[in-house]
Amino acid sequence: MNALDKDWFEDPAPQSAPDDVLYVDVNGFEGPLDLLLEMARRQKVDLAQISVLALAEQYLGFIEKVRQKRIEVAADYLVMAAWLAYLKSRLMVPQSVDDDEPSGEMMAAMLQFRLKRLEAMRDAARQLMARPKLAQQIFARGDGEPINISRTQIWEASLYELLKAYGSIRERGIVSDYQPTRRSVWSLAEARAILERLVGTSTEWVALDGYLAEYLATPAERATVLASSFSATLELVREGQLELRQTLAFGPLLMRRRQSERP
Amino acid sequence: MNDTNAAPEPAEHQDIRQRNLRILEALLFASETPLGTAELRPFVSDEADLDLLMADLVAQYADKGVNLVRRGDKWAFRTAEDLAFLLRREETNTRPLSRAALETLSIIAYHQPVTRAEIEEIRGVQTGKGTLDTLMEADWVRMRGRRRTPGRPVTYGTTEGFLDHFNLEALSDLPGLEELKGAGLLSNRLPPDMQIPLPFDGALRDDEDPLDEGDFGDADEDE
Amino acid sequence: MNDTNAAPEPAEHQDIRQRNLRILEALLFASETPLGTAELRPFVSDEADLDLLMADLVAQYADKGVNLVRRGDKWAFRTAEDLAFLLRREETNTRPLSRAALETLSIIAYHQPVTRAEIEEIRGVQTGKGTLDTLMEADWVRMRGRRRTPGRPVTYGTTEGFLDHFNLEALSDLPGLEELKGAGLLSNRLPPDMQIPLPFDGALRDDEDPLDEGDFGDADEDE
Repeated sequence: MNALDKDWFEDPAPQSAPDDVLYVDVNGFEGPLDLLLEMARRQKVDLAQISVLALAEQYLGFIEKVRQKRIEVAADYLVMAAWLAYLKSRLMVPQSVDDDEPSGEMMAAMLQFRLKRLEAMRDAARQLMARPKLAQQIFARGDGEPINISRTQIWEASLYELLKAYGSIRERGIVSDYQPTRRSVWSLAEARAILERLVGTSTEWVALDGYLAEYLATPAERATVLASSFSATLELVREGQLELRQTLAFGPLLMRRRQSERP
Repeated sequence: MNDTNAAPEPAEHQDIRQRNLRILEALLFASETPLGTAELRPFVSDEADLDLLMADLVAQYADKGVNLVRRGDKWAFRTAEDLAFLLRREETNTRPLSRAALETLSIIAYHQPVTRAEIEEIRGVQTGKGTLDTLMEADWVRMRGRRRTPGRPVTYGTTEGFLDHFNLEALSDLPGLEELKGAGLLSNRLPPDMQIPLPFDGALRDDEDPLDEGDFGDADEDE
Repeated sequence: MNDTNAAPEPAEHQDIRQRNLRILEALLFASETPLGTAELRPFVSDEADLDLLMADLVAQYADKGVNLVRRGDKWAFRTAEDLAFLLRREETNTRPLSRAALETLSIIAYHQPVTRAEIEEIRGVQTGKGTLDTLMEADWVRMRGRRRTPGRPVTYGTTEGFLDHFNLEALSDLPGLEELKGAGLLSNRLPPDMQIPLPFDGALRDDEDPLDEGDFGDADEDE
């Protein structure tokens, strides 16, 4: 944490460390987008000029190595890998006319946008922290004159403190020494959470069942991953959150976030 | 002393003087205690006459709502004496609510109507006499009635003052389980059967009797 | 309009005005936290134009070592920004914010009102327990309301404490805001088809509900 904080305030000069550092440092990244941003920076060009295809390949190669070395990475990294594999296929295969899935170029632009936005927010945070701050460079009256005399005791408590107190009491009673069990079956809830992250707020069609299974599960788990994510998809459709379509038998299942009140 | 020669001098002087005055102002304003020559000296220019500068500042603030006053051989900003009434309303002796009181209040809010024994069971510790008193004095908690069980314990609930203070339109505005989790106030590793009750502040429930006549005033002796 | 008749009027006016200014000065000087109309209004004369008085005070203090600054809808005296280098204090016992918390804070500041899911979408990673918690505890972030979309997620925004801490008069002072807006980076989507929203800390928006009813319904469903 300290190393990160320190890093935060320094100019994020591209580190010229060898690629191997990345493999060791997975845990130092704040998620897949952070990792992608770092990889993009290593292309040493403006974010608007990066080659998204090269970036996708680099990321997929990275995930591949990580998996070969049997290093555990969080599911988020694999979700991103699935998406990038899909993006890569869209970029490389020419698009047929009646295909209304998002074009590879659209998806690449979206990724570029997200990278730029994340970088911009980091930059904003840096600028914010560089401002003169209260009680550090700017000061309030040091010896404020309290209002006194009359006798009413006023108790201070905020809703936040109240809720926090309640949360801590309710947690106090819970025995906390349980061992998380290793799962070999995907629960519906898990599948659902991952699907929701995968589809995100995008309203474009995404076809993913294949990539999902490939990137999120060991071969032994594929059946349960497919079954669970399919059921979760149906559940989300039933709730009106997703739209689902399949153009031919055994063809890819396409889904997207349901578009509300849009023509 | 030639006027034409001296002209540029005072202008520069004036700048330095102005700067010294601003620095003194800021230091005295931000300081938690009155400051004397020893503390102020290092911040103004070497050749500055501190006494003169202070006299100037004192004069500048003489007619303002805030005056620069001497305290022994130190200075401090103080509200002008004729405006002291502004600071003499009620003793906003604001004190943060103790942890025990916060916990008790939150349990009453979520679990009402609730008895003292039930509060103690949830908190896992006894509730001191002063805690409920404090909450009732703050007009956040009231005695609602008596539970129709052996011993007829008093039931507690929240007041309108509670809603008002915490800026809630109704008790149903209190966040539920998922919201508490979402805000990081509850961990995600809770037992699946964990429930958060629906608070009730309506009229008396089926299992509640009205308070007895003698209840008012001896809140703590009922148990 | 006769000058000789009008003469006593302005003089009296001037006295009242002077008194109002002194009262505002005293109240704002005495307080360590910013004060708003609600706190100030009761102490000035009924017909006084508070905004005009405040503008006058701001101007009076513009060149001093202590300035009167705006913090959202409130005002406070603060040491002048250009004296920061003199007054700089070491950051004692303030724990530096984690990188995740900093990022989350800037996203909330620039994208507010924003839901947790939107924060996670921008960061590309889930928000750990404790991150929002820390920011709310520092009194920089608050729950604003609920977005009127399925699931009615809580929307987050910044507080007045945030403005005060980072020395901002209003959200429009956020560094780089215009460039970010111009680059379309305050939007949730690719820019061309979208009008670009600006951070907003006013009352609830059209697509926001107050923090309220339905909370318990949601929670029960999830249990």
